[in-house]
Amino acid sequence: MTASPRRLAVLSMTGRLRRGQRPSLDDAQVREGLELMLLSRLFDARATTLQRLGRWGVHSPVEGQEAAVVGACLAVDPGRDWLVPQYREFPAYIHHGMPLAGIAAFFTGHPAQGRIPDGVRMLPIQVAIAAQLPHAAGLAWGLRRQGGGAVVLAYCGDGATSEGDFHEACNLAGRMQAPVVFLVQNNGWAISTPRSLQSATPSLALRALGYGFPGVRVDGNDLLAVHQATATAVARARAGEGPTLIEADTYRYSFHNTTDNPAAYADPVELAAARRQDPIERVRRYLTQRGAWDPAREAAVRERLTATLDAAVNAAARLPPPGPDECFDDIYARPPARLLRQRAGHGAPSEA
Amino acid sequence: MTASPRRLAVLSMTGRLRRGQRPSLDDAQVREGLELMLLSRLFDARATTLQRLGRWGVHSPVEGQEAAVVGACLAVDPGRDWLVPQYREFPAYIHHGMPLAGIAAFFTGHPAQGRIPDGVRMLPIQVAIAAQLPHAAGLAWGLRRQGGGAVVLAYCGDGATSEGDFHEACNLAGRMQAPVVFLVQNNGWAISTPRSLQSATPSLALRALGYGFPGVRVDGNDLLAVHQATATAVARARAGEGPTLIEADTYRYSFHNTTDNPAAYADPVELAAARRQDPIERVRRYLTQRGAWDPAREAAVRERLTATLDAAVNAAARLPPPGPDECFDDIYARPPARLLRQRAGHGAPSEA
Amino acid sequence: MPQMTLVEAVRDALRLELRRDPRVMLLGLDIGRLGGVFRATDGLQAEFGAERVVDMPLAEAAIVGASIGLAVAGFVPVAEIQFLGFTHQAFHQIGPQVGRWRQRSRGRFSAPLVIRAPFGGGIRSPEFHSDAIEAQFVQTPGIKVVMPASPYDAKGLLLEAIRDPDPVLFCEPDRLYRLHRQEVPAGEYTIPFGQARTVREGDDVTLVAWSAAVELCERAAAQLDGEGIAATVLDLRTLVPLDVEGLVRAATRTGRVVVVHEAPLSAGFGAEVAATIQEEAFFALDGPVRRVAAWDAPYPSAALEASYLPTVARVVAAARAAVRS
Amino acid sequence: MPQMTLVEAVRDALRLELRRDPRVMLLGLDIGRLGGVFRATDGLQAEFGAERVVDMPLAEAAIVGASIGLAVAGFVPVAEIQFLGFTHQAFHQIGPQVGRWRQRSRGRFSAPLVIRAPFGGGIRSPEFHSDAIEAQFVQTPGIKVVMPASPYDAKGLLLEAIRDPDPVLFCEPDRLYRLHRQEVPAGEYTIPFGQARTVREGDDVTLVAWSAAVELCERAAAQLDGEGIAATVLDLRTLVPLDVEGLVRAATRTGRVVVVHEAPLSAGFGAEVAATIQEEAFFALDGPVRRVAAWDAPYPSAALEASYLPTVARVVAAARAAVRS
Ligand SMILES: Cc1ncc(C[n+]2csc(CCOP(=O)(O)OP(=O)(O)O)c2C)c(N)n1
Ligand SMILES: Cc1ncc(C[n+]2csc(CCOP(=O)(O)OP(=O)(O)O)c2C)c(N)n1
Ligand SMILES: [Mg+2]
Ligand SMILES: [Mg+2]
Repeated sequence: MTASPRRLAVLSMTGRLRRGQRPSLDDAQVREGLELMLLSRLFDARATTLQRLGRWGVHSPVEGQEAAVVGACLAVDPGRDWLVPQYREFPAYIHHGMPLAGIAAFFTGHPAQGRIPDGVRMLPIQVAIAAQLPHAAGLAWGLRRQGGGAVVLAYCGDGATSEGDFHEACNLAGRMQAPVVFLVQNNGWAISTPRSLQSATPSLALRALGYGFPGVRVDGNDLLAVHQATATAVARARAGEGPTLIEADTYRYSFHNTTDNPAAYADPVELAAARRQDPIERVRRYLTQRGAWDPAREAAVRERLTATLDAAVNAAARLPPPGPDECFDDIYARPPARLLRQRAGHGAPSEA
Repeated sequence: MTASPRRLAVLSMTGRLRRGQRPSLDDAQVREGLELMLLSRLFDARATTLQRLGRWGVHSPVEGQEAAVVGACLAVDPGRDWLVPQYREFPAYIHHGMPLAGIAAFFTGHPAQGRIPDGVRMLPIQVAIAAQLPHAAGLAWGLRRQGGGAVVLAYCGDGATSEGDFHEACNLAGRMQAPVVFLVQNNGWAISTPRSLQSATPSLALRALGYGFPGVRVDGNDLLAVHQATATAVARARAGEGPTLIEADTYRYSFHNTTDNPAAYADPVELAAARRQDPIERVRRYLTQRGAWDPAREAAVRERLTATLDAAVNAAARLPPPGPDECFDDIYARPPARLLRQRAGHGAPSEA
Repeated sequence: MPQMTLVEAVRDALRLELRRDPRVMLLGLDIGRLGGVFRATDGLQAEFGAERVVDMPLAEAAIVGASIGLAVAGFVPVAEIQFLGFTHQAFHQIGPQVGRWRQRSRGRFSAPLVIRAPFGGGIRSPEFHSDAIEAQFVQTPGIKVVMPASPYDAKGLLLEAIRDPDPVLFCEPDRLYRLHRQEVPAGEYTIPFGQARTVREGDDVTLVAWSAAVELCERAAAQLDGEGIAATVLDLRTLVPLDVEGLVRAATRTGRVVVVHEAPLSAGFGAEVAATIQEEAFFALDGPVRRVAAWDAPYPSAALEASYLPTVARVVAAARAAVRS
Repeated sequence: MPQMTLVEAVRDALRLELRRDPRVMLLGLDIGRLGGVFRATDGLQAEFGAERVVDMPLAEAAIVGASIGLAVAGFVPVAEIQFLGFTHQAFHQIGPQVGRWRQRSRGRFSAPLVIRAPFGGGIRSPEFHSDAIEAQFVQTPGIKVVMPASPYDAKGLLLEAIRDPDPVLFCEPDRLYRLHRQEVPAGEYTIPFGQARTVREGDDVTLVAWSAAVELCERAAAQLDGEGIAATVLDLRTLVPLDVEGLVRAATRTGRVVVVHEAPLSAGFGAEVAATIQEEAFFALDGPVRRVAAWDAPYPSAALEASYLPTVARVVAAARAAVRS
């Protein structure tokens, strides 16, 4: 049996370039990445607080996985490429052009939640695990048919790789040489189910062989490693060489979502070990060592991000409550008469 | 990317043992295999004729794939192990204890079709592609929990490997270290869809890596190769070491089933080449060279098999036609009152 | 006007749309070189190429799921699921994904795709091939459900379906594929959704059906005619949208209604028809809306089809009982 | 007698069966150490071990499909699908496989398994978590469909379901999981399938419901009482088998019926109830059977739940209209 593929790593724990590695991002780009990662962590904290206060709905924090999300999305071009989310990729949505206020509206349970502005090349978040992957394969296939070199970046989790949809999508993408990058965030958990109970395979990246395209494993807490692997995959896809599967090994610091109770199942020792590999801290050290970051700058950035976040949260809170009719909106382009009648009467025929 | 795994082959085209190979079956066992293969081909011809005459239902011939089916089933013990069919494994059902008359009854469309005698460790044939594989994984998992070393042999086709069920079943089997052998008959086609359009992977056996168990590729027209690979996999499973995936490369000589028209899509040159690798002829030569087979023996065997077949076909034809009520049978152990009422009145309430 | 069978009418519609609109593409199992297991797409790959008429891997959820993605890219996918029974393998991509695509994106995205699927009993098919599961799709809002019963309707409704901006499940009765020929215009025409077709008129009883059951009702009506019972036969054509007005009109006219379908009785779409009619036209009814359906049993093996499916005799008996009441 | 919430009653039933019958095993997502996302299996893995209470890979079709295989091996699997909406991912393993297992094998094999699934709206869950798709399983014969509405019933019906030799879909209303406590016997007891429960009696109108809608109807009935309208509330408990006699009895007594459910109107199980009542008790009805249901729209986002789901006000209005007619 083939052993697990070597895990690509670029940065050491202390934020130094590993021997023989060169950064695939310049300092300004890494700084952009760090800002997204910081925003993400601020957002997690805010969303959790607001959920606890009953003002926001269920939230799935990115905490601990920021490098895996951001490293990948920095490798695609929001002006050209498509992003296909699962749900745990908040900073990628921002990078791809989704307004923070729209995301905040989503969390208030407001029906405007899913509206992605025209021109933002992103599909709605997907609650049904792995269901977005066949969409991503079809979208990438369609983009290939159109020419133009656009690429799809599709995210999912380690749990998602057990679903039939993961398989069917990967196989189709391989068969169609579709320009798609499947980015698996292996965060160690699917709710309470550890990666070890999800599959006996030593690495999810090995799956790619069975679909006829490359599988790559990266240190998912290493922004530069994730970026490098994704950039390589994106270049391949743009060149018409088809999909790549990337397994980014990372760790979920917090609960699965705000309804979860990890105390029932998670191992504090394992968590403490993971926290020592913090993806943000590593980038902070890297930039600091290069003279491109310092506490003052961080304080300024945090202040700016917090203000942005405040504004978005407040805007969402000020949204007029949806009208009762809005549950009839956007179902059909040409709604059946019966639905129009239900809307008009707000009552089944019996109640008219 | 890993290249396709080496293809295990034991017999040469002329039926000689390849260098360094030893037969995993003695001559008497190979003869048993050859008889099953001959019966299978007689059955294909008969079923096709009867279908053309309108007396039998749709039939999917095994022709060309006899070594892949028989080599595998000879490696399991009908008195202990379970067989999980798709639908193109006729001789395996016979070997596992299914009476020929029962199979004949199946083809007359008689409702007794699916009845597998008590004690025959076989699931009903499965028309929904790949749907049997999660059953096989669950059954094997259950057998492991019970101890006793029983093993499951599950068949499917190359097309089936594209279904989500294939993936979910393999992954579960790996996770549970379930004693199951997944035998993929890669016969080059899923109806009219060639293997090349099914997946970009160079070998379906590579899929196993992604589930954490061995994948093996064999010359599926080589009875001894298929047997050897399956026997190894069965031994592994019995020893508690979990599943194996075997890809047996073979070729479908004939139509997908009796409603199909391969003239529309199949390549006669490819077919002619495949026919030159006939699995039966190879075994015939092997045994003849060892002095264990000759034309007189073959004639006698054919006569006996034909008589058996005649008897089964006639028995099925003599079955009393099913009563109109039989469509209510065997739905529930404790049928709902409404169904009983439908049965009693043979009419919906309206018609009572 | 050319004479066409139902399957020829389907093929004709597909060809016209492939010619008219470069965004249209077909995808499914064996639809290319083979031309589909019923030959509905015969010759189309040769005419339009393997990029527009695509043989897919054996994975129904991927066929439907990829269609959503193709639609986002700007294509108009017409997916074939080899038999309606195998939409079950794609169920999670149909109702929860296709049906909610517009809602989830708040109108940003639509899913202007068609899922074609042959189905229905009476031709001794293997298991699952006959399953009439249309009602399940009516319980998943966001999808239109179209059930043609004649060559003319098949073509006009399929052209409408491909042009409709909403997702459409288009169920083709395989028993009728080659049963009759009918005059079908050679060019383009569409039949609007939600308008039932009055197949024949009569004052005594209304037989409501869709798809292959319409043919059954026509035969039953002919027999009832011989007994002096004049039946209206109403072909719903589409279950979503449902022609509630058409149902009420016919029920009001005849006062007696029998609904006929091939699916099992319980929670079949006949229940919706009966419930709707009695809700909307209760005081015009002379008696209950009656249902003739398959039993609450899975589709049986070939030798038992005849005693499982609704028959002319059962429809006639129900109509007689209705008229007597 | 102990007081239990509905989710505690479910847990109690599971524990009793795991103790009583060594063949019983639980499998599902996160049911082990976490004890399930609603804690329905809390503590059971600790008591019975990880071989009998099994955390599964994230693959619904494998959970259901493996249950069939486990049943063949002699186990009695109780599978949890995390939310009923995700049975769609396993749909092809439920209706066409579980539901036909006995028929396909001509009685050689049975599928004595239970599929448990929480569902229902009103608790601001994410997409799919609220979907009430029970009618779709009624259209797939071979499966029994059980919909408890109270702690007492949940325990008795679940014990019955596990012991029933047929496959059972057991839908648990998550909105009611912790809403009320009720006296529930500590030991074993079973409630037979197919017998509706009369929750309260009244002569003016019958409100028919199942699962969480029963609670809604109780509130509506209380309000109607204040207006001088006496309502019977009938809890169907099981959709398959359906208590046709119980429906006819109540309809005959009150002459007016309102069916209430959380699923969309069209082809919801309310249609079956209405169709059946008017078929079986037409001349006892004073007016049409009315339906109060969700709209023919996908379940909306949290902020719109209240205007999507049936409300007490809508039930009361329908009952009033029925009584006036
Ligand atoms: C089809 C489906 N099944 C079950 C669920 C319930 N569920 C929500 S999140 C989750 C775990 C997902 O794990 P993973 O894919 O690793 O993503 P992560 O949450 O770790 O980012 C589950 C089982 C679901 N949303 N969809
Ligand atoms: C789920 C499902 N989809 C489609 C079909 C229709 N169908 C019947 S056989 C077949 C091809 C199967 O190919 P393969 O798995 O290679 O097996 P083979 O027939 O070659 O033995 C298809 C698509 C089916 N029976 N089940
Ligand atoms: Mg995860
Ligand atoms: Mg094949």
